[in-house]
Amino acid sequence: MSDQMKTYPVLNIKSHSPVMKSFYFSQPESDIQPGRFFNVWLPGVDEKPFSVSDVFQGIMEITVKAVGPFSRKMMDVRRGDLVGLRGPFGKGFSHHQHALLVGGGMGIVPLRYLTRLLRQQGFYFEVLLGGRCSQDIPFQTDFSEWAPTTFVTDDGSLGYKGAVTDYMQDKIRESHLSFVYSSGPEAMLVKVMDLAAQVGLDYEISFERYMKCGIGICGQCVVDGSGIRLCKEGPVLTRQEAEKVSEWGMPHRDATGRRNTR
Amino acid sequence: MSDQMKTYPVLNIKSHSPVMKSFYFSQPESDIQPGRFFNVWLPGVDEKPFSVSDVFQGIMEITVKAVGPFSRKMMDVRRGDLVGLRGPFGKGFSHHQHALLVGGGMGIVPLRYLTRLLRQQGFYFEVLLGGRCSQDIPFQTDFSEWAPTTFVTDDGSLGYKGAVTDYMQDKIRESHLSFVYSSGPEAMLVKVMDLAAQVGLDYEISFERYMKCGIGICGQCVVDGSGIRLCKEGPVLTRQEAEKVSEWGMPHRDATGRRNTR
Amino acid sequence: MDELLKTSFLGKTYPSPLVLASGVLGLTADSMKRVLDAGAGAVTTKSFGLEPRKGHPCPAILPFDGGLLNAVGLSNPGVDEMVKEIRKLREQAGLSSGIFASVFGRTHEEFGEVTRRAVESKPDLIEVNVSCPNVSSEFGTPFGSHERDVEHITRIVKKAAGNIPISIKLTIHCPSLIRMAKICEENGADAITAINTVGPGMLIDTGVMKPILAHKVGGVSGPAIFPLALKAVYEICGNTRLPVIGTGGVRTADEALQMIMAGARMVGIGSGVYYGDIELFTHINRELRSWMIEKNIKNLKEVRGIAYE
Amino acid sequence: MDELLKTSFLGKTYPSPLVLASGVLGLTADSMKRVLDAGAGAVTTKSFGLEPRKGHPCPAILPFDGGLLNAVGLSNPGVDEMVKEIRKLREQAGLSSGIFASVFGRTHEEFGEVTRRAVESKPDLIEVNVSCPNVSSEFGTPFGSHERDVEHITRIVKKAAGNIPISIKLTIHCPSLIRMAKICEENGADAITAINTVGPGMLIDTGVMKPILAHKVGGVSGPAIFPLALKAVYEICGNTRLPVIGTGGVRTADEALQMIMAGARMVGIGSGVYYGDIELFTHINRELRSWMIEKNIKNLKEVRGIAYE
Ligand SMILES: Cc1cc2nc3c(=O)[nH]c(=O)nc-3n(C[C@H](O)[C@H](O)[C@H](O)COP(=O)(O)OP(=O)(O)OC[C@H]3O[C@@H](n4cnc5c(N)ncnc54)[C@H](O)[C@@H]3O)c2cc1C
Ligand SMILES: Cc1cc2nc3c(=O)[nH]c(=O)nc-3n(C[C@H](O)[C@H](O)[C@H](O)COP(=O)(O)OP(=O)(O)OC[C@H]3O[C@@H](n4cnc5c(N)ncnc54)[C@H](O)[C@@H]3O)c2cc1C
Ligand SMILES: Cc1cc2nc3c(=O)[nH]c(=O)nc-3n(C[C@H](O)[C@H](O)[C@H](O)COP(=O)(O)O)c2cc1C
Ligand SMILES: Cc1cc2nc3c(=O)[nH]c(=O)nc-3n(C[C@H](O)[C@H](O)[C@H](O)COP(=O)(O)O)c2cc1C
Ligand code: FES
Ligand code: FES
Repeated sequence: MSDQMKTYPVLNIKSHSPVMKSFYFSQPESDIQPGRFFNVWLPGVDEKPFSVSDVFQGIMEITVKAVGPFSRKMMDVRRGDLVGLRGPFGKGFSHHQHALLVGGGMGIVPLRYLTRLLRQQGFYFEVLLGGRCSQDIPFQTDFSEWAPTTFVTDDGSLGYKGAVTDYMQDKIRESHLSFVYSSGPEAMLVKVMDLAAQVGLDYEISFERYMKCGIGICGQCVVDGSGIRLCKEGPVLTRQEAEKVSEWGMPHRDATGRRNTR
Repeated sequence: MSDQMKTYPVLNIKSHSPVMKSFYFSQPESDIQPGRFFNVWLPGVDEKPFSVSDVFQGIMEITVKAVGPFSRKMMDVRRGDLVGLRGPFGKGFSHHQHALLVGGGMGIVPLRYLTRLLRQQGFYFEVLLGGRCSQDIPFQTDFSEWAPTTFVTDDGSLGYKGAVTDYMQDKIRESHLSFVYSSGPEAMLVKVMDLAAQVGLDYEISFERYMKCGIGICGQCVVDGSGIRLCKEGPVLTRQEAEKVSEWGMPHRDATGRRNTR
Repeated sequence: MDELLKTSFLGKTYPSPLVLASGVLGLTADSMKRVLDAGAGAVTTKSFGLEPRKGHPCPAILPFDGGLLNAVGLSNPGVDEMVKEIRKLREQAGLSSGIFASVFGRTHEEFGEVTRRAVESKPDLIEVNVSCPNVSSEFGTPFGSHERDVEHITRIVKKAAGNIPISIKLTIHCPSLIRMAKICEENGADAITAINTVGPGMLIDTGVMKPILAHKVGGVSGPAIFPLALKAVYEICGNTRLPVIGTGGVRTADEALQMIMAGARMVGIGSGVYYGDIELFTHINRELRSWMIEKNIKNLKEVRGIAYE
Repeated sequence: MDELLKTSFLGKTYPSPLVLASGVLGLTADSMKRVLDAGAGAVTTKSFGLEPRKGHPCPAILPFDGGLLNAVGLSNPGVDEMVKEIRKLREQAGLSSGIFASVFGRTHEEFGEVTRRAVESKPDLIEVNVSCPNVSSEFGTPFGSHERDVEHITRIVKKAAGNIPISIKLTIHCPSLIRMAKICEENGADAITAINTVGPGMLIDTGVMKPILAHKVGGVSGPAIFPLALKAVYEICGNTRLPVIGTGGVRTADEALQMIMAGARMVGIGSGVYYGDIELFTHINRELRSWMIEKNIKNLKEVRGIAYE
């Protein structure tokens, strides 16, 4: 069973920036949809959730940005090292025609794999990606080759200067885009939901919460207003599901289960 | 799993004699071959192995003769009572053309069900059944209707007087019979093996030993000379298997694991 | 309320004998509400203490072929936060719904202190987790293994709980479970919850050749422990008069019935959520109902403890 | 002898680290011979005592989803018969094959008496079953739960065994397994076998509403107890210098490796025979060999105890 721990050798590593790397493994399970995630175990360190950034010809890729103790340790992982993988967990994106993909920061990761699959199906879609700077945005060439892609950065080092959501409104007014996929920082996602709702568009959005078990029992990732477990019914929620949740934009619960700022 | 305990209501009961009854259950499992057996649990009493005497239209029959504490208690079982059944255990008879079925005493039981299946396949076969007296031989009408059947009793109350093995030699000399099935008291089986070997006939014989687990782990039913477990590789053995065993005709091991008479 | 399944327990009546066990989906009001909606007669909160605790690093919950290992390490947001969540749940779910608050302490006195604070949220029951095997390296072996500790904690919590009933949650890892249950009874416990996880146990990854759980060892739950839990319930129910919440490895209506026939008043389900998800409560309720109708049983108390001789 | 798998244990060398655990197929010479032929490095007899015992009525062995329950009740043909079977096995299987004789007694002294008689058959090891949970109603709780009993029995058996090494078979149901193992070490044990069955546990048939086992309760073995056994082995190996026969729930080469990485010298397999039949020994040997070749490991001692930190 994929919920049980198994270790896999790292087949290859690719650096995107000094603080961002992709790791390649032979594909552990067949049923990997974009948006679903794996718990990644670094023996002796910890185990944390990471989206799948690609599956291609039996090789699975995950992409990690160093933001804290665990992800920094990931930067030291070498080819051949054994890493534990459990998953795929959760619910991923479904396939829709004429979509706009809106990604921010590491939220870009699951959209990368989604892009491959939408393209395989011959669907038309456009992509809007944002980050603090150019270095923050992985897979630039892939996205640009695969679909009409707009980049937006805080510092203007790539594409437009500003926030992705500034450019989203124009895009979704274009009549040929009828669906939104989004993934990124929650402040951005809250705006995306708003904008989509304004023009009555349907969407699927991937959210993040602190996760412990990944298998729907510890209760750590449950969001208020719904009882939805993001590790099980999420991380990708439909518009209907996402609108039930009352805590978007609020401080997240930490490892104790408390909301950070109370 | 059929190794786990499940209780079934007795659907019907048929008396063959004051000390022999058949019990009917809805068929617990599909893979029941003649010669395979069930462990029958009488709650509060004990659990003992019994062959399947018939499976017909989703109803399974077992046939019990009162010989001791457990089987006597079985005579008190009423329609609707719940009885535990685990199985089918062990290896049964395979199907051969032109066979002679030689049964003695309660060894007749598995041959009854075998008869149904051989007939269904349109095979020619003959039957030779023995017992102390007529009452000792169940299913007389069925056997007689289904195949050329010869009865032999110690007291002559049915068919010939004598022992089945006295009549077996003639039968197997008849060229159209080329295989022997047998089941019954071990003294008889030893003779059957001898006689079959004399004319070079192949056979399958069902043996009985004290059994505890039925699932091949307690070691109670292992026969010397081979390590064969009668609950798992048996109770039906091929000629090749049976000839390896060195203890036929010796006193059986009892519940302690000791041979009775040492 | 469902006439067939309604279950009276310590003066209240619940719509089902099924209880969500502590530690599973019990962190927030909305999470527990969802389980009540699915058909649980009551829900137990995650065990909480005085202060927030992060618990152990991950992997902390690990499925294996026979069940689950867990070494969550009593991570919890602390009594203040949990009191808020319990109040919120009470508001959302109404007075008739069953809310059990599970408490633990690092010292005997802390058990009393947490209980005093927990009663502010007016749970139906204070469940006293003396038996978590995951914190032994910090606290020594669990209190639940020692008769003196259990005796003392029971008295302290009983006093602190005022008129809210208390249930002591026991482990099989003690010299005599029957004696332990009697000690609870004699010292004022109103009920017993049996059992907590077993072990702890360990699993090793043969690739990296190290224990998998960050805490190395974790308590065993799920199918693996069902016969152990059933036997514990049978023993306790046969030897005390306390109502028992029978918990451990239940995944099916048949197993829930076995617990009841062994004497359980209510049936706890924790790891079952992993095997049958939240709808497990709905399914088991439905199957219990069908079974009762078929056997012409009007209330489960007709078969409660019937296996005991 | 297989160079990869050969395992030295108490001065002898066996062709595989796998041992048939006591109570499974261990009644007769021919039965054990078959298991040796399938690839076991050694076989352990069914535990035997002074007199023949019928044991409990059936059902005595009961599969459930997580493993097996058994309450065989130490049925055995008695020491006289078993000495004959061990001798016969020695003749058939040769001097190099591993034969472990498992003994039990109803009193401390009986352990000594049975051992004295058992050594006549020259087994490689006397395994001392102080921990069977199936006979507790007759003998009180198993000796293996009490440090004084284990201490005393170890000394008595050690003396009675002469120059044949002894292994004490432990249960997890004792106040401290580490302390128990140290007591064995200090009192002359040459090895430890860990673990015996867990519990006991119970299963109830909801049709007849009664416990299924004739003895009502039985010890749990198989997959359910693997993490408990592994943790026990890890603890004992980390805290004593005694070689350990790691037993409990092993069904796969990966699990056998986990036992070895936790420190086990040999790996016992009992219930595994139910899951993988007698060929399980052949399969696990083959997979262990492939794994070693792949990892370029010349002898399992290179990874023995490697998980311990
Ligand atoms: C479904 C999901 C998919 C993710 N996909 C990716 C991805 O593809 N690439 C990537 O770089 N990151 C991804 N993350 C985030 C990643 O899990 C965190 O960056 C990582 O856990 C940080 O751990 P740390 O020790 O390095 O940092 P910390 O200093 O511990 O934390 C940094 C941030 O990560 C969050 N975080 C820490 N632990 C967890 C946890 N157990 N569960 C969720 N969030 C946590 C913290 O709340 C904080 O916001 C994903 C998270 C989730 C929930
Ligand atoms: C594979 C197999 C199939 C059988 N099929 C039938 C059948 O179809 N009909 C039938 O009436 N009988 C059958 N028997 C025999 C039946 O199991 C015994 O008659 C029954 O166990 C007797 O138990 P008791 O308590 O009535 O008698 P007891 O007084 O205990 O014993 C009477 C005889 O039965 C034998 N016996 C007792 N217990 C067992 C046991 N656990 N395993 C095997 N033998 C035992 C004794 O050795 C003795 O020979 C079969 C036995 C086996 C092994
Ligand atoms: C992930 C997890 C966390 C748990 N946390 C707690 C806890 O905080 N307090 C407690 O008393 N029991 C806790 N338990 C034990 C369960 O409440 C229950 O007693 C045990 O798991 C046996 O039941 P089950 O097999 O139905 O899970 C936890 C169990 C699991 C699996
Ligand atoms: C049917 C059965 C009978 C057993 N009989 C004995 C016994 O006589 N003596 C003993 O020391 N252990 C006995 N055991 C325990 C096993 O030797 C072993 O310690 C335990 O079952 C755990 O290992 P396993 O999971 O591989 O079976 C028995 C186990 C089973 C399943
Ligand atoms: S992470 Fe445990 S329930 Fe979602
Ligand atoms: S009856 Fe147990 S091995 Fe055959």
